Amino acid sequence: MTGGRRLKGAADRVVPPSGFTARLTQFTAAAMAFLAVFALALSLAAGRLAERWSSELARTATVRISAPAGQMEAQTEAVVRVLEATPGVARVRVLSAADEQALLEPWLGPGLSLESLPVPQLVEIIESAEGFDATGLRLRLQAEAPGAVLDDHSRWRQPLVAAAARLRMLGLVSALLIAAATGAMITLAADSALAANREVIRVLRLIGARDSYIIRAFVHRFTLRTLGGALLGTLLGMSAVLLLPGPGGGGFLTGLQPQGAEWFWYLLIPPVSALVAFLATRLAALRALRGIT
Amino acid sequence: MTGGRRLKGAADRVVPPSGFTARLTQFTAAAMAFLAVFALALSLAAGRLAERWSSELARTATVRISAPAGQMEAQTEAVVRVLEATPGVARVRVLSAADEQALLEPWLGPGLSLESLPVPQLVEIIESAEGFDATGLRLRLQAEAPGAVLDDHSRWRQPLVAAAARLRMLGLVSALLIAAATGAMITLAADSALAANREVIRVLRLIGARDSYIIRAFVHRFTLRTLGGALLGTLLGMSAVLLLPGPGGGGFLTGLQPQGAEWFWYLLIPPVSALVAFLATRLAALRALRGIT
Amino acid sequence: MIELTDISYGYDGGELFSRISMEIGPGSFHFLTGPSGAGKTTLLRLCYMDLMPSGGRISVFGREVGAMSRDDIAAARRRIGVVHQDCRFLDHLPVIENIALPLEVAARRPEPENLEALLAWVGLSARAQALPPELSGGERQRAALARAVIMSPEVIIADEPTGNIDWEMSERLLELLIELNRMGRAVLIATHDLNLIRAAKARVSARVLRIRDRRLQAAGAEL
Amino acid sequence: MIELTDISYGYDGGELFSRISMEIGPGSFHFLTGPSGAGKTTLLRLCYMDLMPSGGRISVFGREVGAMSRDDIAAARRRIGVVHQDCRFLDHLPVIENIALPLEVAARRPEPENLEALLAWVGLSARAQALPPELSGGERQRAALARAVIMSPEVIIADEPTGNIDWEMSERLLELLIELNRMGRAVLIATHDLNLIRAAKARVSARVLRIRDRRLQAAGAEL
Ligand SMILES: Nc1ncnc2c1ncn2[C@@H]1O[C@H](COP(=O)(O)OP(=O)(O)OP(=O)(O)O)[C@@H](O)[C@H]1O
Ligand SMILES: Nc1ncnc2c1ncn2[C@@H]1O[C@H](COP(=O)(O)OP(=O)(O)OP(=O)(O)O)[C@@H](O)[C@H]1O
Ligand SMILES: [Mg+2]
Ligand SMILES: [Mg+2]
Repeated sequence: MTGGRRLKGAADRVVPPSGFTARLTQFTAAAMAFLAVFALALSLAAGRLAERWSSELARTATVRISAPAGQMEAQTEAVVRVLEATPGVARVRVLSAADEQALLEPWLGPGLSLESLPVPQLVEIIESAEGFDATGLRLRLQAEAPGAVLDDHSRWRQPLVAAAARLRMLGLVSALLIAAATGAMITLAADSALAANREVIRVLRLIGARDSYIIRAFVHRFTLRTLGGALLGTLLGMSAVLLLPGPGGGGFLTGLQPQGAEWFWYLLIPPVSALVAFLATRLAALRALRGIT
Repeated sequence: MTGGRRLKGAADRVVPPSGFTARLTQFTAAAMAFLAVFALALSLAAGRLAERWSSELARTATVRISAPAGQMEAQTEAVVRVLEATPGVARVRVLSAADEQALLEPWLGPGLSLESLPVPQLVEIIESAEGFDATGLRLRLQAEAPGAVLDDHSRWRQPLVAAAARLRMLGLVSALLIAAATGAMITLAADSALAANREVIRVLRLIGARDSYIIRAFVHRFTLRTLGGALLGTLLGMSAVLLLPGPGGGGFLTGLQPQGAEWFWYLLIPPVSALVAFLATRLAALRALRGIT
Repeated sequence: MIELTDISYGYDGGELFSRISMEIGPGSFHFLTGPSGAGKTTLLRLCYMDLMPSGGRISVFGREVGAMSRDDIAAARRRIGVVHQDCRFLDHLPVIENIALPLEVAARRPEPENLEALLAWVGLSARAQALPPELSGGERQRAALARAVIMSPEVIIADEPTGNIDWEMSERLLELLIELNRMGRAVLIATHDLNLIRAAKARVSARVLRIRDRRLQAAGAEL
Repeated sequence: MIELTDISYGYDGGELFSRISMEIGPGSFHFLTGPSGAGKTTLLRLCYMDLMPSGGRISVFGREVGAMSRDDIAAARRRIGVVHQDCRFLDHLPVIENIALPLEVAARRPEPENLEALLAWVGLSARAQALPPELSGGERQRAALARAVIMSPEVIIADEPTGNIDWEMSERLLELLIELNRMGRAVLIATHDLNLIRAAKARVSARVLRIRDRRLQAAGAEL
């Protein structure tokens, strides 16, 4: 046993290994990281879903114009005029006969000639992001083109988009809660470790150790432990998320699996945990030292 | 100070209050209960959603028969025959002219007479819970009624139902993970408290305390702490869930709020936590005592 | 009441005792001496069943220690009062509760007058409500002695009970032990304080044992 | 080097000292006596800045204690070697590392020969790798003394350093302290062991202080 060997990492060794608090800290960090991965996965998947749904819906609506053959053209023009003047309407398209036939084919079968039928004229509306005021539009249409009916048929999907957004919120709130709980637990674990090691701190102070020496020893220990635990928990959580069986047919939640830049968020978990541990332990150590001369 | 007063609750007092471990245990129990409430709420809401969707979809499909006027009746009968012999088909309904007109009204406007049109005959199928084999049915229909086309139009919603089921699973798995993590953390907290109190246990043993006396003191303490923490966490979690703003228009996830018998599951959280703590501490105490004569 | 027969013991590796025998009979008074590190504390720990011998037999109150259950050992310890060399207490309970602890653990009710008389005897009346870490070294040893005798144990084992106590107080504690011995209690004291041994020998018939070369000898007349 | 001027001190409530003064000069040798609970340990704790006086001034190595920062106190403590009455160690490190700990904390490299010579002097060579809880009472006190002197401190303060040690070993430790004193170190020992004081007085010019009635007196010729 040479002095040199003994000196290396000495500041660390003065803190007793304290098996259980160590394991508790590591386990807490790991479990919380694991849960954080899940919450994050849920949140990101919900976010992706919400985006996909909103873009897929493409926010369309239809105006159906039923009028005597003579008035049809005039009313169609009136509708287009009204629509183009409506805020929230991005694009207006008057459907051609061929378009309409394609739409009706599933119902009436192919080979049907629309010429012979009093088929209503359809006008497709692409909403802008803000959307339009359906009630106001209906009133104006009624005034300008009495045969026009606004069919707001895509609106039914909006609750789904809202739900996905809520799901994302829920995931984010959970992730934040988990982070806060982790911080609190690590603070308490550090406090409890420091309380258990009051005697050690006293001895160190009495033989002339500076505060910084003592704090370093504890902070180092706890930060490393938390980092280790969080790394493990993140790895396990990611494995679980990646191994989750994909649903049969490309449905919603296909993708709890992270995509592209999302990896970044997961990689943040261990360093953020370590940072939380660092700050928590430092504060706890400063608090503990205050009572010891 | 009389002897009598000193004796009351004595077995409890021999364990030092140990502020931080106590707070750690309580906080852990509370945080975990809080998270468990969320996981449970998510899971139950997803379950409800899955149910509602499956029942709303009513699992319908349509067969569309396009045939020359003369063969129409014969092919319709053939289709009905095939369908009634198909496992997974609960009910078959041949749509009347009035039904079909109602279906087409949005597209063609009211006042349309179908008599004059070569409109296909529609047959509605209500699936049973198991559903039918769409591919097999198509082949058989092709053989028996060449003009019949199976339109499996409701299937597109099934991924949603599957997704809701997956969400429920995710919630349940999280709840289980949280329970396991809580158990582990409380075990570790108990272990760490017992390790910190090795000296106390030694003193008690040396002055003639039985193992049961020592175990009682620790187990009592930890069980009560965990119960208190879990109660608090559950209450907070429930408040958060109940206060969550409901979505604007009765959409999906309306109801993270528990309904009816679901309250029962939430009420289970505190006693289950206490039970976990009881068992964890008992085991930890037995383990700790083994090393001390 | 405590009988050691052909005991051997050693912590990992070395052997501290080989084949030593000793008997603590009712009403006996023994001193145990020997240089620091000779094994006095170890021998006492064997007597109060804190250690199990690696060879030989120990019987306590007529029962073989090896055959006793943990609860049996707990029960036997209530009949033995021990002053440990390092005076362990529950640091969160006041001195008076620490002294009464053996009663509490045995589910017996302390009698306040006895408790107070005992505190006065060891000179701790004024410190009854202090916490153990607030005691001076000598006060701790006196509190430990008070705790050891509160159950009126049949055997009193004291390990260096006067190491931190001035001579006047030591004599007073010796007085207490001698009085208890006269009431029939067996007393076994490990000490390196030759003055204490001499003072005791002047008043009771005490045997002095010495650990030397891993054996137990009766000390010569030099004391 | 340590100077107490008109010091008062008392734990919550009572007053243990009122207006006592004392000076530990370079190369001086002091004994501190007094009955158990008189305040010997308290006075020593004031000297090594573990307690702050409620009245009066203490200066250590020429600096007023009240004006020192926590780091200043840590630095001053490295120049004072202390044997605490309850011999605190880091229980997870072997004895030899505990003894070398003051060097480590001061980021100084221990010299193996010195360390081994010191261990031999206090008779702990064979127990160097033992953990503190595995030491006997006397071994702990000797280890504490070794730790106190390893930094070659300018002042050595020892609180009841021979409470658990047999006479032969006590004389040897006294020898070590006297030798250090001859090398210019100041020594302050609290003890109730009159034999130790007598033995020392025969060899060095030691002053004996006694705490009585909250004051510090020079002990009379009865020693
Ligand atoms: N738990 C232990 N593990 C290993 N060795 C131990 C342990 N306890 C004591 N020893 C060693 O056994 C020897 C005898 O110790 P013991 O405490 O019995 O001595 P003692 O006679 O009481 O000495 P003292 O007068 O110094 O108290 C010592 O050398 C000590 O280091
Ligand atoms: N932290 C504390 N809080 C309150 N009172 C204390 C504290 N420490 C010591 N005392 C009391 O102050 C008095 C003096 O204690 P001190 O330890 O200085 O005595 P001492 O002279 O060293 O005695 P001994 O010879 O027994 O070691 C005692 O009555 C003790 O109970
Ligand atoms: Mg001993
Ligand atoms: Mg003292």
